[in-house]
Amino acid sequence: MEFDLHLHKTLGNGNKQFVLDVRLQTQAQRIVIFGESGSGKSLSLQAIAGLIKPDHGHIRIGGRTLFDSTQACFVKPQERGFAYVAQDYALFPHLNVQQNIAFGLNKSWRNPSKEMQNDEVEQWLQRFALTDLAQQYPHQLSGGQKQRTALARALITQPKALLLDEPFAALDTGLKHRMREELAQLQSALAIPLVLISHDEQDVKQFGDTVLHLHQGSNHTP
Amino acid sequence: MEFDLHLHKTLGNGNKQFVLDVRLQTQAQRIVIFGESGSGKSLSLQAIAGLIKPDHGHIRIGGRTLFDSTQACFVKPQERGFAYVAQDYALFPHLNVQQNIAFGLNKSWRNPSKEMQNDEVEQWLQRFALTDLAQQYPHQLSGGQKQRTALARALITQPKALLLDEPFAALDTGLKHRMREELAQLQSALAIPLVLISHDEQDVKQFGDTVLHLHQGSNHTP
Amino acid sequence: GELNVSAASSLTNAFKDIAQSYQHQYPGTKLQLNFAASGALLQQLVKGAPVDVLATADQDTMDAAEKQDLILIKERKDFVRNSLVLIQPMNATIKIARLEDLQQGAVKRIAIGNPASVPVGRYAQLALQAARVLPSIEGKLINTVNVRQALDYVARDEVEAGFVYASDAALMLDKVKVAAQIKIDKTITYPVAVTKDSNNQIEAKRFAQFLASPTAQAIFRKYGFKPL
Amino acid sequence: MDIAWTALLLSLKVAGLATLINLVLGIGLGFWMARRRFWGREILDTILTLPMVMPPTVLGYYLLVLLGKKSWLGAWLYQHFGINLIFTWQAATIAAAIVALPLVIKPARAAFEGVDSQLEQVARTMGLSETAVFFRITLPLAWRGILAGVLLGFARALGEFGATLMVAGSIPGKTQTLSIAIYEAVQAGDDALANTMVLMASIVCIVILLAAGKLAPGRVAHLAPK
Amino acid sequence: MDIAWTALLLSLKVAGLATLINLVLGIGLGFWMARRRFWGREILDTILTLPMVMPPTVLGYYLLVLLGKKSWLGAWLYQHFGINLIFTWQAATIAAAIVALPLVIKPARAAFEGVDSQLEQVARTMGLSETAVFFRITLPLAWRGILAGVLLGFARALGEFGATLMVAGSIPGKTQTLSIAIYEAVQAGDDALANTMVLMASIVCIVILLAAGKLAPGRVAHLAPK
Ligand SMILES: Nc1ncnc2c1ncn2[C@@H]1O[C@H](COP(=O)(O)OP(=O)(O)OP(=O)(O)O)[C@@H](O)[C@H]1O
Ligand SMILES: Nc1ncnc2c1ncn2[C@@H]1O[C@H](COP(=O)(O)OP(=O)(O)OP(=O)(O)O)[C@@H](O)[C@H]1O
Ligand code: MOO
Ligand SMILES: [Mg+2]
Ligand SMILES: [Mg+2]
Repeated sequence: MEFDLHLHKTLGNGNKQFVLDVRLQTQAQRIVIFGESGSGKSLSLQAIAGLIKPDHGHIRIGGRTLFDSTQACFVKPQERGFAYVAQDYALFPHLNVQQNIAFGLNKSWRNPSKEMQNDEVEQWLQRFALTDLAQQYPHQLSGGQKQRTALARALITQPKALLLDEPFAALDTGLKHRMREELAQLQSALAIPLVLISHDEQDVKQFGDTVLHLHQGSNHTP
Repeated sequence: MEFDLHLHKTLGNGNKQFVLDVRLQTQAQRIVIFGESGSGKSLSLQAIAGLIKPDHGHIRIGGRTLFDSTQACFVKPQERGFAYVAQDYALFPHLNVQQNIAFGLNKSWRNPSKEMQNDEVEQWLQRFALTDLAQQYPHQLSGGQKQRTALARALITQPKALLLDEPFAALDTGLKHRMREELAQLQSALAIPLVLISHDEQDVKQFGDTVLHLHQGSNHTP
Repeated sequence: GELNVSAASSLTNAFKDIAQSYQHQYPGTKLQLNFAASGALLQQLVKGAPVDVLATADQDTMDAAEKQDLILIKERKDFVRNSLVLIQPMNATIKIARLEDLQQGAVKRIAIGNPASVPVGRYAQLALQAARVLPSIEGKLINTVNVRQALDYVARDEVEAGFVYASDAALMLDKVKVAAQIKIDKTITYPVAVTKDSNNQIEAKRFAQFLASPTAQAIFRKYGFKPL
Repeated sequence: MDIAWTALLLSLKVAGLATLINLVLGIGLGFWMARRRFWGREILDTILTLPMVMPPTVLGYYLLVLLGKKSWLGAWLYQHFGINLIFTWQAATIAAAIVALPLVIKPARAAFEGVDSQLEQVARTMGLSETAVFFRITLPLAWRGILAGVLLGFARALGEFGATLMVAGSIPGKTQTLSIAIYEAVQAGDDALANTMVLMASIVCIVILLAAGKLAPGRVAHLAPK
Repeated sequence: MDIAWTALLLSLKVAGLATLINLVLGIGLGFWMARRRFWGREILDTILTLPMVMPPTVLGYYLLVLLGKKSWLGAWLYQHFGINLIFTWQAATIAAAIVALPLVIKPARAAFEGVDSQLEQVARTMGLSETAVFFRITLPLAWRGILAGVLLGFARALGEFGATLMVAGSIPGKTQTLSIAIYEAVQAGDDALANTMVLMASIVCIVILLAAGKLAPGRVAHLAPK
């Protein structure tokens, strides 16, 4: 089983609560999470990334157990080795584009230097048409440039899985197409699990081996 | 002439510069700005909103001069009376959804209260399916919910023009459709100028009486 | 009326008692006591503080006030005497009876008011010079900014000996013992004066005179001061 | 003990008023230095820190020079209004305010600089005046950092005694603040009284700081582990 | 003037070392209080502010009680290591550090609380250890606020004299810091010397603060008027 998920989490307090309750078992390596705004897509992805801890349930990906409430098992995000791209990019404001992209390459206590030179980073800059912007800081970027930087930063780390929250939403049609191809190639080259959140039919077509359709926090009628 | 724009602005320092140079004259009331990522769409919109001041050129909308470098005229954003929705929403983090939406209703020194009651706000909450979330803070919202809040906050002020930066990018197809209709209705009811940035063909079709097509900061070959 | 009295810190306890007796005797007067180091009192006065009566712990400070024409020379007089003593921590085993004894190796540190600014330190320095021991013990001296700091060091056993006034030693007889009375050429007297700017000179004079009264002198004795 | 209570009340009055003054001055100057770029801004910032570097007694001495009847300011005040500030609680307040001011300005400036200017811009597009933007966006978002400085300033004002002693003297019931009373008790060898008053000052301070701490919003949660 | 230079060098040594200690302690405690929720956190925060409320002289008096030969700590140090801290520049450093610590902790805590936790989360997903996240994300983003506090603390340490005087004495060339020298000059009525030294202290402080200010990144521009 590639994905074996059972996520249960209650959020919010008192007057207004949101209940996330997602179950999924599939052999597919590529999942698209689909659903209306506020249905719990981002929360599900954060749970898989280890950024939020479900109240109960389990998360098993590629046979590896990352979370299991019955065994009090919770693998920390740093040990999951997943590439996660947040919906609002979450670029590091004190680092320029190439530093952001190179961020995950070393795990030491120091950030890559401003003028760093690194072949891998160069490649990603080129692939995502960011070469000219290597020295710019996040607040000097356009929406789409931010998004591409965030994507490159996640993909460069040779992750064990890709978790992408609407990674093409801010891109124009041409770029969207190009990035989609890049992603498809990378995923099939690495043969790693991919979870993609998208509102775009095209993404569903291309990556949706399994589509997880959420509605008000759940993909099944309780 | 509804729109008469000439925006010229150089950004960045030394090694990497971005030159914005946009010219447009049109009788149309609704413009869509279209173009690849990083082509200067958001910058153009910010210039129209008065958030950045072009180095030279002029901005005339509906016969009113908002900026003219030859006359040293620059109308401040507070006096333009335009509704502006930023690409990254820019919700006020210390205010909940209904406070955010009600923000522009009074210009006093005090923010609307947390438990405020206001018919107009109620209406917009309902229209944008946010009623349940009225008491939540921005960090407790999904991407699409944030976007709708930002949109409601801008539209409620009975503006003299609408300046929207990819206002539907984070919405699912259903909502996108619904919001598009709402916007179209509002715009035609108020009969005010509308400038919309979008990558979506559908938006271009619906709102693009004139399409401003940007490429590397410019809509014309210099 | 109101009377502002600036008095040296070493007079704090005695003056508070005296003020009570005074107000008891002259109910019409309200005394406002202001305590600080004599030097600080002078600075306040120089800069125009509304002071009626000034009482310092040494003649030098009062001389300076006189030189700057701040006080009525006629109304300046000494009202009490103090004496210099050498003290040791209560349970000290080192024998010190004379200034020369400070030269022994066991005495490593001696607390003394900074002669540049603290009168008691100046007196001690005079005594050490007269006894010709100053050069040999100079390295042992710990300067303090007021007499109380010296007393405190002795009381806490941080120094082997210290120079203070008899009136200070009297405050802490449970922690320090008087090793020797130090005789010096000068007498240590406290002067009081009425200020020129006082707009209540009659009452100010009355208070200054009261300090010489038997009532006041009894209080001074209680706190370890000596009569003139 | 009566002395202690009187001194405590006076201390609260002096420190409270000084804090109020510093709240206004600190927010004003902090905001101004955060937003206006002018020649010598950093130098001004540094000069405003100088009251911290001087021993308070020395600062008090300079204040005495400035406010005393012999100075032109003091003389002017005296001639026109019959005011002599020396030996008054007002002088104590001025001293406490000056000593504590740097503690308020620096954190306030840092807090203002941390506010995302895009939010202010958006508020402007909604027709809010600069003042309204300040009170509705800038100040609330900077408030946590400002409050940290203001509380430090209050504590400092409460503890101040060097400069106060110099300009206000130590007149029981009139200018003898708790700090000065504590100092004098220690000087007079009355350790028991000193300890009691230190305890009093500490408790009062703890209570006030705890209460004031409630005025700060909690940490914005974002994605904090849920 | 020789006195002044010696005193200045000593002051710089004492204040510099105290600031270094406070940098570590302040960042550590500030971070801890910003991130761990434990019972009594706010109370601890307030108690750590108390050194500000006490007149420094009184604080020095308590320090003397704590470090002196008669205390168990002082006695233990003396018996086992032959160390007597009183009258040493190390004691002056401890005094300066304690007096300035609250100035570092509070702003540091506020700064840490202002860091967007989502950024830390994202860094964690990239496999960085907690320590690496701290040094690469949290600290750089909080740095501006921390620096404000550290600079205030340095200024305070440089100006400290009440507590220092009590525990370190005023031994020229050994424990007589510039502040103490200034104080004594004022007390001795040597205004000229005092003014010179105040000027010296001010200039040194201005230079150091200006230089240190360069360590802070500029305001993040966002949409700041371009
Ligand atoms: N901290 C929180 N407290 C309370 N409710 C929350 C919190 N965080 C998220 N929610 C709610 O959880 C729901 C799901 O949020 P989520 O971000 O997963 O939506 P989404 O499916 O990603 O939507 P979108 O497409 O708009 O991004 C939303 O209704 C949101 O309001
Ligand atoms: N402060 C700045 N300094 C330098 N360059 C900047 C700055 N702000 C924006 N730019 C550059 O200006 C260009 C246009 O930015 P803009 O945000 O207008 O793009 P956009 O058309 O909105 O793109 P997107 O669709 O990706 O949002 C980008 O290349 C960006 O890098
Ligand atoms: O009484 Mo004094 O003036 O502190 O020696
Ligand atoms: Mg989402
Ligand atoms: Mg854009």
